[in-house]
Amino acid sequence: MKRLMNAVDTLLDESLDGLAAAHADILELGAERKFVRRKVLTPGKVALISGGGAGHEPLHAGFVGAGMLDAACPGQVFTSPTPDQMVAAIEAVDTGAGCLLIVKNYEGDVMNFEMAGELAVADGRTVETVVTNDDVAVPKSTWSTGRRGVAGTLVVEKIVGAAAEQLAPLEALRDLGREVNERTRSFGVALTPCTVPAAGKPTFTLAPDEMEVGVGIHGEPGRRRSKLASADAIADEMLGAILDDLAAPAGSQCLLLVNGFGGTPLMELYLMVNAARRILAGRGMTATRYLTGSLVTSLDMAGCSITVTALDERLTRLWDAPVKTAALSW
Amino acid sequence: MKRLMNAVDTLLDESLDGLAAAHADILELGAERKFVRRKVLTPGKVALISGGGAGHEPLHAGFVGAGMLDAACPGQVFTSPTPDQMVAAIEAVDTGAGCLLIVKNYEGDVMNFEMAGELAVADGRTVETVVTNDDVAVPKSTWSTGRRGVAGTLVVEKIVGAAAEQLAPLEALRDLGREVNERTRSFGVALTPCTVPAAGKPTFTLAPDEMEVGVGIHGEPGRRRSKLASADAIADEMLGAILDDLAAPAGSQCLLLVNGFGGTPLMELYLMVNAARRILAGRGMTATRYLTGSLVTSLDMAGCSITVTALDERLTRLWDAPVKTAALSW
Amino acid sequence: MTPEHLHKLIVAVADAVIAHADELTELDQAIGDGDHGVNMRRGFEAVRADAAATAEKPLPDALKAIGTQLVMKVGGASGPLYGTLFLALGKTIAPDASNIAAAFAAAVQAVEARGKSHPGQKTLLDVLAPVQAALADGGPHLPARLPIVAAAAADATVPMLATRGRASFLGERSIGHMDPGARSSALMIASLCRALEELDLG
Amino acid sequence: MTPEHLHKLIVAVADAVIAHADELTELDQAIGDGDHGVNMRRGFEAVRADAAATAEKPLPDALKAIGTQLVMKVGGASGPLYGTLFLALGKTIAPDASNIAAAFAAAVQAVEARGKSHPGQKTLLDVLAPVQAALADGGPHLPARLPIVAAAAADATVPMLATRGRASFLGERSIGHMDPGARSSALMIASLCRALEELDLG
Ligand SMILES: Nc1ncnc2c1ncn2[C@@H]1O[C@H](COP(=O)(O)OP(=O)(O)O)[C@@H](O)[C@H]1O
Ligand SMILES: Nc1ncnc2c1ncn2[C@@H]1O[C@H](COP(=O)(O)OP(=O)(O)O)[C@@H](O)[C@H]1O
Ligand SMILES: [Mg+2]
Ligand SMILES: [Mg+2]
Ligand SMILES: [Mg+2]
Ligand SMILES: [Mg+2]
Repeated sequence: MKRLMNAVDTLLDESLDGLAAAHADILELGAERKFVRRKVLTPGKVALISGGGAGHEPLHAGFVGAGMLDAACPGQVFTSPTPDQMVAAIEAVDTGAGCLLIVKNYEGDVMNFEMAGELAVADGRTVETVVTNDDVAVPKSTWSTGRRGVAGTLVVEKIVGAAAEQLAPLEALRDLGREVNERTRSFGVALTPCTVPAAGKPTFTLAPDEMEVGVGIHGEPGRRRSKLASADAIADEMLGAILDDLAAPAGSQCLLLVNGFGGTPLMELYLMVNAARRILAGRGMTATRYLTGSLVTSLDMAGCSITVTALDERLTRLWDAPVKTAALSW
Repeated sequence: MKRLMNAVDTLLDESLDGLAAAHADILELGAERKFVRRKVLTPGKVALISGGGAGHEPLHAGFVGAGMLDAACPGQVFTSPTPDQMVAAIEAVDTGAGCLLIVKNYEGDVMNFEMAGELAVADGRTVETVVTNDDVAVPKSTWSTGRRGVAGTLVVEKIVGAAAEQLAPLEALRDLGREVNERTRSFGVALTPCTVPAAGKPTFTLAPDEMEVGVGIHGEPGRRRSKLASADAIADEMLGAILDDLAAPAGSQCLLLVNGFGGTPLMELYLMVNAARRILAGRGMTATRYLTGSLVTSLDMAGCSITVTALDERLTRLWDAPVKTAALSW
Repeated sequence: MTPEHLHKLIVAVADAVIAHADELTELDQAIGDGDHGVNMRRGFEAVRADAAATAEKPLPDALKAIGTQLVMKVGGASGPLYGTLFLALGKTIAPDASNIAAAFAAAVQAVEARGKSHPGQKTLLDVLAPVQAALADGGPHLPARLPIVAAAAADATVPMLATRGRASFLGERSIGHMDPGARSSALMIASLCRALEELDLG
Repeated sequence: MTPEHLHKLIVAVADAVIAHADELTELDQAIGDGDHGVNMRRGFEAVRADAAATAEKPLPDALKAIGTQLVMKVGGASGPLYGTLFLALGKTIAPDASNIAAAFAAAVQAVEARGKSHPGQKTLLDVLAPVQAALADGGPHLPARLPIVAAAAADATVPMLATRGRASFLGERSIGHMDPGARSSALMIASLCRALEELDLG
C-alpha cells in the first residue's frame, strides 16, 4: 500500500484539517472534528445532515455548503461515524426547523444514525431520516439488509438540499428525498481493489484481466467476477441492470452520473459517459443532465459506477439550483 | 494495463465525445475533433487557446469556458497536438482581438504551436504566446530545454482568462501570463507509474517502497528515486524546492494548489494541503487561496504535485473572478 | 464482585478482543469491508484505558459505561450492537448479578431490536442467542460450557447464507466463511468465562 | 526518378519506421515519454496510405506533401522536426535531385532552427548532421556508406548528456541510452539507402 500519509491513526484528522483550511469560506470543523459544518446557517431552514465512513471523499464533507448539506459526520475509513458525532452535529446546525438525516443503507450507518436520532428526539428535537439504497447490484429485499446506498446519495443530497434552501418543511423534504431515491439506480464495476489503510492490504484481489461486476463502494464483492470487457460491454451490463430495475417509461429524461472510484482517470469516465448516453438513447431515454467525476469514491479503487435518476421538471429545476460546496459548485 | 476503453485508437475521440455531451452548455467540438471550443464567444475579447497531449484531463479541455480558455487542442495521449488543430482553433475563436497561445514548455508543444502561430500570422492574424515552465524539479537553463510546464499552467490559464474576460488587450494578457508564470513554481512526486494506453505497459517501474521525486506529468523520471517517505517529509522536500526557487519575501500571500496525478484519493490530497500550509506558515508565507483536486493529471499515476503562486491583490482578484468550465466553476 | 474482580474481567475481555483484532479483520475482509478488528480494537482500547475507573462503579453502571464507550468508539454495525448489548445489560442486571440469565436475555432482545435481525442471519446473534439459551437452561459448570457453545455457534455460521450485515450483499458468496461478529462474540464470551473461572466466581 | 521508383522509396522508409515502432517506443520509455514509435507510426502510416498519389508528384512537391503529412500526423517534438526536414528538402531540391547534398544541408539547417538545437545535444540532429557531412563530402558508394555513418552516429548518442528534448529533464540520468529520434533518423536513412541500392539509382 502506497499512501501520502504520516500515520494510519492521524490520516483522517489531517485530511479534515486540510479540507477545513482549503475551504474556510464554506465550512468549518466541529469540536474534536466530530463533524464538518457550514460556516453560515440559514435560520428557519431544515438542517440536512449526512455522514458515513471516510474513504469516499468528497462524499459527504465535500457536499457541505449552500444548496446541499448543513453538516457531515466523518467516520474512520469505511466505518460508520458514531452517535455522539451526529448528536453534536445536530446540536450545531439545527436552527429549530428540524433535521433531516440522509443515510446510506448500511446497517452500521443506519443503526448509528438511529441511535443519534433517538437521543436528539429525547432532547426535544424533530428528526426525520431518508435511507438511500440505489445500488441495483444487490437484490432489493425486505427480509434482509437489502440494497446498498451508493453514488445516488449525492443526487438525493443535491436535490433535497436545493429544496431545503427554498425553506421546504421537514416532512416535505423527507418525502422528496425518498422520491429521489426511488427514482435513482446505480451500478458499479471495479478494475482494481482498494486498500484500507488500517488493514494495509487490498480488500480483495483481481487478476490482471479480471473485473468485479456490481462492486460496492467499500470494495465489497459484487454480482460476479469476470474477464475485463470493453467499455461498451461494461456500460451495457451496468445500464441494463439499472434500466431494467428503474423501469422508467420510454421518452423519460434523466440525470446521468458517471462516478469514478478514485483510481480512474477522468478521460475514461468521459468515455463511459459517451458509451452510456448512446445506450440510454437506444432505450428511448435522454440524458438531459450530466455529472462526471470521482465524487463517491472507494479510496484508490479503479473503476466506476453509473447512476441514473429519472427526472421531471421539478427535480431538474432543483438539480440546476445553485450549489456552493467544496466539491460541487454551480 | 486495465482501462475502461474500447480500443486504443478511439479512446481519445470517445472521451471527447463524452465531454462534449456532458457539457453541451459550455463547450463544443470542432470539426474532426481538432479542438474543443467555447459555445459562446465574446466579440472583442482576446481568444485564449491552449492544448497539449491527452492524459492530463481535465487540463486543457476541462478549462474551456467563461473566465478561462476559448479553445483547447487535444493531442494523442502525451503527444502534442498538431499545427492544423491549432490553426483550426484559432480560426474558430479569434473574434479579431488576437489570440494568446498558452503552451507548456515541451519542445513538442512549443514547436507545434510555433508552426501554427507562423501559419496564423501569415494569414494576417495577431498571435502572442506564453510558455509556462513552472516545474522546479528540472533546473532552469537557457542553453537547454529548461523547465517543464506543469500544473502551474492552470493558474496562468485562470488568471489570464479572468483578465481576458475584462477585455484586456493581447499584449497586456501576454505580459500578465508571463508574470503569473514567473510567480509560480511546482514540484511533483509519483508513488506509482502511469501506463500510456498505446504502449500498454508502465512508463517506468517503482518498487513497492519507492517513490519518484520530481516526476514530470508524463511520468518522466525526476530528480531521484528514493524510499517512500511520510507525507510531511515529502511536502517538506517539495515546498523546500519550490520556495527556495520562488524566493518570495516573508509575509507573502500565495495560492496553494495541491494537484493529484489521477490515481490518488482526494483524502490524501487534503492531507497534503494540511502538511503544505503548515510548512508555508513556517516560512512566513500564508496560503490565502487554495485549489485541491486531480486537475493536471498523468493518466492513472498515483502521487501529487504542489504548486505555489505568489499573489498580489490584483492576481487574487483575478483568481476570484467567476469561472464556468467543465472542471472549474465558481 | 469486588472492583478488583470486575477490573480483571474487563481487562480480560478487552485484551482478548485486542489480541485477536487481526483475525477479526481478516474474517471481515472475506465477506465484509475488512474493519471489524480495527473497529473492535478501537473500542476495547478505550474500554481498557478506563477499566480502573469503570471497575469502581456498581455493576449496572459499569456495564452502561462500557456500552456507551463501545457506542462512541467502535462505529460500524458492531458499535451500536455491542453498545446496545452492554447498555441493556446494565439497565436490567442486579448489582450482584443474581439475575444474569434474565438480564442477558433482555440484552439479546435489545440487540435484535437494534439490528432488526434475528438468529439464522449469519450475525453475532447466532452466537449470542445459543449462549443466552444455555445460560437460561442453567446447570453446572457454565463458565466451562458456554465457551464451547459459543465456539460451536460461531463455527455454525460458516455454512450460513447472510441476510443481514455487509455479508448479505454477497448473496450466495457469503457461504463458506465465518461471520466476523459471531467470532468476536465467541471470543468475548470465552475470555469472560476463562477469567471468571480464574477468579473462581463462576 | 519515375513515380514507381519514388513510390518504392516512400514505402521502404514508411515500412521501416512502422516495423520498428515498438523499438522506438521502448527507447523513448527509457528517457522520454514512451510515444516516439507510436507517433512515428501514426505519421508514416498516413504517408504510406498516400504513397501512390504522392509518388505521382514532382519530387519537390512529393517531399512537401510528406512533410505536411508528418507535421499534421506525428505530433510531439518529432512531428515538427521531421516535417520541417521534408518541407525544407522539398523547397530546395531540384526535380532531378541533382542538388541533394545542398538541399539536405539546407533541410538540416531548417531543423536546427525549428528545434533551436544543434548537434551534440543527444537528438536526431546527432544523426542528421554527420549524414549531411558525409553527403557533402561525397565520394563513391554513398548508399552503402551512409547507413553505417548513421548507425554509428545513433550509437554515439548513448553516452551523451541530453540538453534538448524530454531526455534533458533527466539530466545525468539521460546518459547511457540511445536517443529515440537519433534511432529513427538512422532507420530512415538506412531504409532509404537500401531501397536506392535495390533500385540501383544510387
Ligand atoms: N443487523 C445486524 N444484526 C446483527 N448483527 C449484525 C447486523 N449487521 C451487522 N452485524 C454484525 O456486525 C458484524 C460486522 O461488524 P463491523 O465490521 O464492525 O461493522 P461494519 O459491517 O459496519 O463494517 C457482522 O459480522 C455481523 O456479525
Ligand atoms: N529541440 C530538439 N531538437 C532536435 N531534436 C529534438 C528536439 N526535441 C526533441 N527532439 C527529438 O525528438 C525525439 C522525441 O520525439 P517524440 O517522442 O516523438 O516527441 P515527444 O518528445 O514530444 O514525445 C527525441 O528523441 C529527439 O531526438
Ligand atoms: Mg465498516
Ligand atoms: Mg510525447
Ligand atoms: Mg466491517
Ligand atoms: Mg516521446
